[in-house]
Amino acid sequence: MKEEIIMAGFGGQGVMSMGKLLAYAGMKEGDEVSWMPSYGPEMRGGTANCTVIISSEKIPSPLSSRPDTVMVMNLPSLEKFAPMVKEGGTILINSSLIAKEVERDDIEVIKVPANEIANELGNSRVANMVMLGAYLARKNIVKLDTVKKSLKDVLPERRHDLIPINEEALDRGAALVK
Amino acid sequence: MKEEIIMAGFGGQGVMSMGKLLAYAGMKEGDEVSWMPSYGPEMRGGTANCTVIISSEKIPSPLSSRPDTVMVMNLPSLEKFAPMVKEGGTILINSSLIAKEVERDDIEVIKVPANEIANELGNSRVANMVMLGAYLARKNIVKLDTVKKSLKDVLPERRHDLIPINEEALDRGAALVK
Amino acid sequence: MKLVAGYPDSLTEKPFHYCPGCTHGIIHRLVAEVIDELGIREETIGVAPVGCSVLAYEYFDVDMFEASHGRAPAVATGVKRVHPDKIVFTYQGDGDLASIGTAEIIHAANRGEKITTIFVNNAIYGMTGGQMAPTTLVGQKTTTSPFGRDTNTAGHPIKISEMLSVLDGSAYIARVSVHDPKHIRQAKKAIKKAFQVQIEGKGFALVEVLSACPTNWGMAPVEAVKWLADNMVPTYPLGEFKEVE
Amino acid sequence: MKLVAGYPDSLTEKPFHYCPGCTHGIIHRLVAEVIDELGIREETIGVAPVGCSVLAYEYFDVDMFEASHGRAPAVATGVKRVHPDKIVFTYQGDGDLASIGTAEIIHAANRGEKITTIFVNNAIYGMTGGQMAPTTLVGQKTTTSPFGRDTNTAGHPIKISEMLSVLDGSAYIARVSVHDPKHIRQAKKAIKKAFQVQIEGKGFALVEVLSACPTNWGMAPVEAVKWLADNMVPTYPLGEFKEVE
Amino acid sequence: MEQVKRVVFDEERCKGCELCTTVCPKNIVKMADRINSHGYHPAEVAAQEECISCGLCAMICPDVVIRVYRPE
Amino acid sequence: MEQVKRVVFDEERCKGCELCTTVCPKNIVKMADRINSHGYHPAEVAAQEECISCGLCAMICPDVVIRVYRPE
Amino acid sequence: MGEKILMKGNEAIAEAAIKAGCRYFFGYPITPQNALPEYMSRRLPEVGGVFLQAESEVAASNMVYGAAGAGARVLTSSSSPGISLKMEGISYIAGAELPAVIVNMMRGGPGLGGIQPSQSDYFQATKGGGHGDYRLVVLAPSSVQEAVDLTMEAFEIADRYRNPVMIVGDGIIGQMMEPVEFKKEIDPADLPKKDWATDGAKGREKNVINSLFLDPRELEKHNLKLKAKYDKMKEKEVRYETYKMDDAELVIVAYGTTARIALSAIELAREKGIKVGLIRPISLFPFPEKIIAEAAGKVNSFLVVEMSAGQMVEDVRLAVNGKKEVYFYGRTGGMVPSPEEIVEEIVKIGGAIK
Amino acid sequence: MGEKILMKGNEAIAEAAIKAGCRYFFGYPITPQNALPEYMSRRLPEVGGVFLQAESEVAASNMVYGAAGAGARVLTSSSSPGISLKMEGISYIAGAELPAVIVNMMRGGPGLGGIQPSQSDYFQATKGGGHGDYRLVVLAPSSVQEAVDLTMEAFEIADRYRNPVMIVGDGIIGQMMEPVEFKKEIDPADLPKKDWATDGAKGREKNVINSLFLDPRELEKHNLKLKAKYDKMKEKEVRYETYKMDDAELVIVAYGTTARIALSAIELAREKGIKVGLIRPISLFPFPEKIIAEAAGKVNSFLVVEMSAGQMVEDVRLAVNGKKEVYFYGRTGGMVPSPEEIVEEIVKIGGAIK
Ligand SMILES: Cc1ncc(C[n+]2csc(CCOP(=O)(O)OP(=O)(O)O)c2C)c(N)n1
Ligand SMILES: Cc1ncc(C[n+]2csc(CCOP(=O)(O)OP(=O)(O)O)c2C)c(N)n1
Ligand code: SF4
Ligand code: SF4
Ligand code: SF4
Ligand code: SF4
Repeated sequence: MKEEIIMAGFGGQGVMSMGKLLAYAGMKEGDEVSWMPSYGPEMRGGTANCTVIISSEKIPSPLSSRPDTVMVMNLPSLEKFAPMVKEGGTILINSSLIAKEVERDDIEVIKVPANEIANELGNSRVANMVMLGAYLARKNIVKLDTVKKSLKDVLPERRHDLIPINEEALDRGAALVK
Repeated sequence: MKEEIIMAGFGGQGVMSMGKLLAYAGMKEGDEVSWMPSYGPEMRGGTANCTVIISSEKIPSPLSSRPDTVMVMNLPSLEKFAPMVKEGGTILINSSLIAKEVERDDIEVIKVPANEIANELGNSRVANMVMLGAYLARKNIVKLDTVKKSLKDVLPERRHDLIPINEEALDRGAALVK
Repeated sequence: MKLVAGYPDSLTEKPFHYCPGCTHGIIHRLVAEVIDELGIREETIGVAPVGCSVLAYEYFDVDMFEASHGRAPAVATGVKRVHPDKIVFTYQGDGDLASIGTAEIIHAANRGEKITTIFVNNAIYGMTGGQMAPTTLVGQKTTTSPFGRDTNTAGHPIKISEMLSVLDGSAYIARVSVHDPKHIRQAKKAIKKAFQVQIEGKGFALVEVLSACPTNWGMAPVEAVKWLADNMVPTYPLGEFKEVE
Repeated sequence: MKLVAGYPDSLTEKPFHYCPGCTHGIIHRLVAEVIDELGIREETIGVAPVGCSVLAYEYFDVDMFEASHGRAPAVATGVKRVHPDKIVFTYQGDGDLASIGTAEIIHAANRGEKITTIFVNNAIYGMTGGQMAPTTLVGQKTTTSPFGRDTNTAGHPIKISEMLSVLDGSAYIARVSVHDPKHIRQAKKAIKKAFQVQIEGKGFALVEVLSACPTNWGMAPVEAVKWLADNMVPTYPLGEFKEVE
Repeated sequence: MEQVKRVVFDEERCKGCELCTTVCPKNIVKMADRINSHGYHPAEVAAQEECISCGLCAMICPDVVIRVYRPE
Repeated sequence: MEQVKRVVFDEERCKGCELCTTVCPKNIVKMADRINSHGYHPAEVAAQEECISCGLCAMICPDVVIRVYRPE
Repeated sequence: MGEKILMKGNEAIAEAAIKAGCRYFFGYPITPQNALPEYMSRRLPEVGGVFLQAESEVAASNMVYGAAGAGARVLTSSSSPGISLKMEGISYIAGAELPAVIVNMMRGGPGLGGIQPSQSDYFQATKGGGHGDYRLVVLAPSSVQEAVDLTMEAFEIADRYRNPVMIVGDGIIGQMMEPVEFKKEIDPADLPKKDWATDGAKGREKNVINSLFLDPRELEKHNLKLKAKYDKMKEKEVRYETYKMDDAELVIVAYGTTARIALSAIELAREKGIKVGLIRPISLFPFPEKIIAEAAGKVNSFLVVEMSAGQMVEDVRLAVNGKKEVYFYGRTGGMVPSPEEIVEEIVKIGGAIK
Repeated sequence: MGEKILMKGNEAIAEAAIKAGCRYFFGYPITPQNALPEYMSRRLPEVGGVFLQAESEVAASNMVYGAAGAGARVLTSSSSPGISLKMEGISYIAGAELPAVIVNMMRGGPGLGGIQPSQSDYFQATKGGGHGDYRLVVLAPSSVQEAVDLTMEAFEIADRYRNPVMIVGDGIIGQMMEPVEFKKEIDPADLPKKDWATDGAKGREKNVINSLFLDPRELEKHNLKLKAKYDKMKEKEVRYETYKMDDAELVIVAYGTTARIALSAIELAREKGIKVGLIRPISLFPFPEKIIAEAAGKVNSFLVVEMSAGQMVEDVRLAVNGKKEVYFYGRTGGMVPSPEEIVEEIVKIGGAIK
């Protein structure tokens, strides 16, 4: 098993921590994992993305030029990463913010109204977890449960009160594709 | 023709300028010349020496490990350089300050009471010129006359009043070995 | 209608890359306005630092250098010596000028190098993500003083303007702030003087401008300028420290 | 008979390589005497500069470093942070401290680094053969200011003690001279204080010692100390600039 | 037409820092609800007629967004 | 025997700088005619009995040549 | 210990240093290694150590000189322009034979350049960017775990030889997270005392830390001593890894990040039926020339892949010594080669081999 | 002009710079090159130029950056430790493509080392002691006259390529006197105007002197442009001299001072009947690899002689590429090899050849 995932969005949409959480959970399950952030110029603003690789064997390149899965939280990310998805791969789209359709028919497209659901839950910042939940349900790389259990290790102590809402968001996302 | 000469003495005995004068005169006569000073540590005191090479052809190394001629103005220099003189070469010794004999019989030894003569002339600082005069008379590398004519180019303007005494010193040295 | 506040000629059209509310932008505009008002755009050569204002060379519409970190005064010296009749300025942050570039600014000042320095003191390293600067306030938390600046191990905020004023070569030294319009107006006056001093060949001129870094201070811009007024100004007294006639 | 003036324990037996009449020798002896008197020979770590006193590590009979040119305060900082309970001093010339090492001395002082610096100001680069220093007097001829130091291109003699006194981290700053016994006695007092300040953990301490370089000034030693008294002392006022209680 | 306005915002340059809103003596500089292409809520002055052309908003704007005119 | 002297010169260290000769209140420190092995004329005090053990010569000597004693 | 933690390379190196008994860090901020000093600024005070942000890289390298000479295990880190500023200091540290560990998270150059990953400081690291004949042991991890292991080893090597050790990485190694395990932890109090260090000459002869030898005979003697040390390193400290060399017809030589990418390229190439292997130098100095020379007797050709305009390729060519063709593929300025590009190169060479 | 004058190398280089139209010197004192700045401090004011003693080598290199960017011909000089401090600045000068001439009168290292002649900064000069993929043109005169000629040429090359040029020598080249002739004199006013330089954007678009490219694609493009320039140098700027290569069985490769000594050794060896020739690289970068590769087809073996622990020998081995044995003889720390020692080495190799 080897899964290469790219997650992308605006800075602030939580793509980095979504990636860390996934990688952490993978590690917990005994897989080899790597998490690689894009690191911007010594300057402000713009988009952020990270690459997570989860594998049963040692990971060669921590970068991915043909990811199995891409999750995009905003439009610029869609445009940048949709063309890269491996044939037969999957793209998850934050349909709350992205109206545009994917112009490829060789990949699976999953639309996740992440912000809407997050807003329903009362905190727009958990849109990333909705997305991750959907991903976890679709691909059997890491167990949803392991991800939930990882929350307390990955979130800083002072954010632990947010664990329940994060769990809920993961579930809601998962429910979308189940 | 190629002549390698090392001149050595205490700092202040004028061995550097004696070498420059010789090299300059050589150049004036159309020879290839080089003048290479020892350059001390970034520190004070001690002895000084320079190597002059005069040749009808391009000069390979500007250093000399087997000089044709050595002129020593003080005892430490004798001890350092006497062993280096080429077989059949010449050593000129400032006998005013060096009592010690040279322990080699394969080289020519010329004793020059340089300081005594210089003092007779009324300026102990021209001992170097006495030495040089002796050398020029012994070896026909550069003409005494050219050296004399070079004095005005090598001495800074403000020292031009010393030209006559320098010339006299050169003559007295030359007279010694003629 | 008459234009009361416009877009200076000495700025290119390029939007600044600075964070929202970063007062580097104000200072850029002031410098550009002064260059406009003195009519020296085509005589001026600027030197950008390494720091958030590294891209200053894209914003000022004058001949520009991008210098290595901290060495802008040395670069400016090289330029000024070649073109003594041109106006040369450096624009530097506090990491750039007060830390790595300490020797260069002090010796440019001491030589009385006829250049103008705009010294943007925001008490932090902006570009690299909020590390402690030598100008960081006592107790201020940064990414490399996570427990707050401790004077016992890191010393006190360094007083550049005061220090440079001691040197014979400095002709004009002032400290200003840009936290409100009144102070911005004063800042502009000081910057203008600092260029005039150069034009008149009097010697080295520096204006230390207290500036906000909302991003690395972890504050909203409005909060940041308030913090500037409330905390930095008391630590760094404003005023003209030196003015040679 | 009682020994009134002897050979300090904290000096090795090695004769100094300094030129005849070079007052580096006096300053060495004073430092050694102070170390003896404070009984800290076995607690002291010294840092030699690059300059005529580069071989100071052969003369002081304490643990020593030979630092790179100008960086002795940084080296001393490294040492002191590892051994906060030891006494660390640097011995530096004016090229070393006031030129290439400007940033290092200023930041050591600003951090309040608990070290002692003996700053030997002889207004010239001795070791390299008499080039201009930032401390060279106005009009003074050196091998790189052959027409005399011109303030228009080379600025004025830099006032290190005055500048360092501005910084909050400096605890003791004094300027002394060694041109006659009276001043030598004062110099020793200041040096002693500068070590005591460190022992008491008060902060950074520096003593600027005006010193003669007969060789590169082109003077006989007796003439040189006179020149020191007549020319350097007026340019560089003696005294204690700062003393933190 | 534009020129009847006293305060003109180059909206695309605005980063929504709100500094201008704090200095207006007439308190008429407000943040708009809309978003510019960089994702910022731009500042605006609806009540142009209340503007006294003091220029303070422009003075403090870090992004040279604002032009201010005074009737001649 | 040595110890009857008040001023003792480590002659081989002396560089003949003459500084010591300028500070002696009794004016008894003089340069010797002889030369030490480094080529310097060393300083000396012949009139030991005139020495008042003030230590000034030692104080100014840059080469730690001089030891001064005072009778107890 | 023993437990796996997910950590960034920069932070993992910092923690590894602490686990190796390092309690002193002197550095100056620069992207992309800031997470390292920042981590140190939080952690060192917890373990009774000292974090000091120096006024510059020049000062930092001299603080390292001081702390190392004082007997401590000490770390500094920077990135390309900052490392250039440390060149004089590093030459002094090597000249005075002081143990210290220096991290260079290389970025694109020259000049201010950029901040993206690069390997264009290879020459500077391995041949001596500073003056004089000195060498650093240069270690190039290609995973976060290896960064941890090599950092801990670096301190041992530094002490063993009294020589600075440099760890080279790039923004990828520095910023990526991978699971790591800290296999041991050293209490600095347990480290053997360095009897040459300066800590006050109490009841012993004084110690001197120095690189000055005014007499050229002495300085030559010193240089010969250094050379003997470097020769010993060449004998004992060579580190490398090989992959699928048994049947390889073409061998890629790559280090650090690039070697990871090469592994992906090898997968792809082998899928295409091209037998490609990898030699991954882990120590860049001493360079694993023997294994390369041996390989030269077996494989058809070499492909050196670097994020530079071609630097390590010279060492590979020196090792191959004309026996086989050595090809080069490089990306510069922060561009990272993709596995696909490398395969394309391999295919091209394949054509050349036939 | 045309007249022969007896001059020290250091002063001759200074005068040559002035004759080449250089009016700006920024430097910091260090042995053994002090005569150069000292000469400049006297001469430059006479010709309306500027001599400025910088506060440090770091500052000096950045003043050079400023003056070069401002369009002037500018010189700086130093010796080994000082050159190390200039590494960041030199990388910037190369990165921003500025013409400038840098003199390194090498001394024994590492660290403070000593002040006697050395060639142990070869790697630093030719491979880039600073960060990033940049190259200097490196010229190594072996006589005072050649120092003059190469200095004048250095300014031309620097302007032609917008690239810094380094002249390397040592205390022997710097302090020895030989007769020199200045063959021409350039009035700076006659030099073509540099339209990229900063002198106030009067009636034109502004000029920017810069080495920052935040987008790695841009920075790679910049690096490729630089590489193309370096490749062109390799094609056009190779300089070397050969001596008695016609019948040589063994060839010495040596540069600068060492090449002069090698000439003496060749005399001695030929007296003994050993046919020895010399290849003397004059440009160390670009390195004269072709002539060496050609020689590898003819001679029996190579002997590289350097005042270092072995640096240029790597470039020679790369050029020879395994075709013949390359021997090395080096002295370090300021020791100068004697002709006799070299002959001894030759005799030893002679034994090896048979
Ligand atoms: C030699 C070198 N060291 C360090 C850096 C990294 N660096 C870039 S900007 C900067 C400091 C920026 O802070 P400051 O000067 O205060 O300016 P600001 O960003 O706050 O405006 C540093 C350390 C560098 N580019 N070069
Ligand atoms: C990096 C570096 N730059 C320059 C030098 C050369 N250098 C040696 S000592 C010295 C200056 C000495 O002057 P100062 O510090 O005033 O001490 P003094 O010799 O007068 O006691 C210089 C420039 C060096 N060794 N290293
Ligand atoms: S990081 Fe700070 S200084 Fe830099 S642009 Fe942002 S607010 Fe301004
Ligand atoms: S050169 Fe000057 S400072 Fe150096 S030892 Fe001689 S007199 Fe003293
Ligand atoms: S100050 Fe400028 S950037 Fe900030 S909100 Fe107002 S108009 Fe926008
Ligand atoms: S002061 Fe010292 S060195 Fe000088 S003459 Fe007197 S005894 Fe000799």
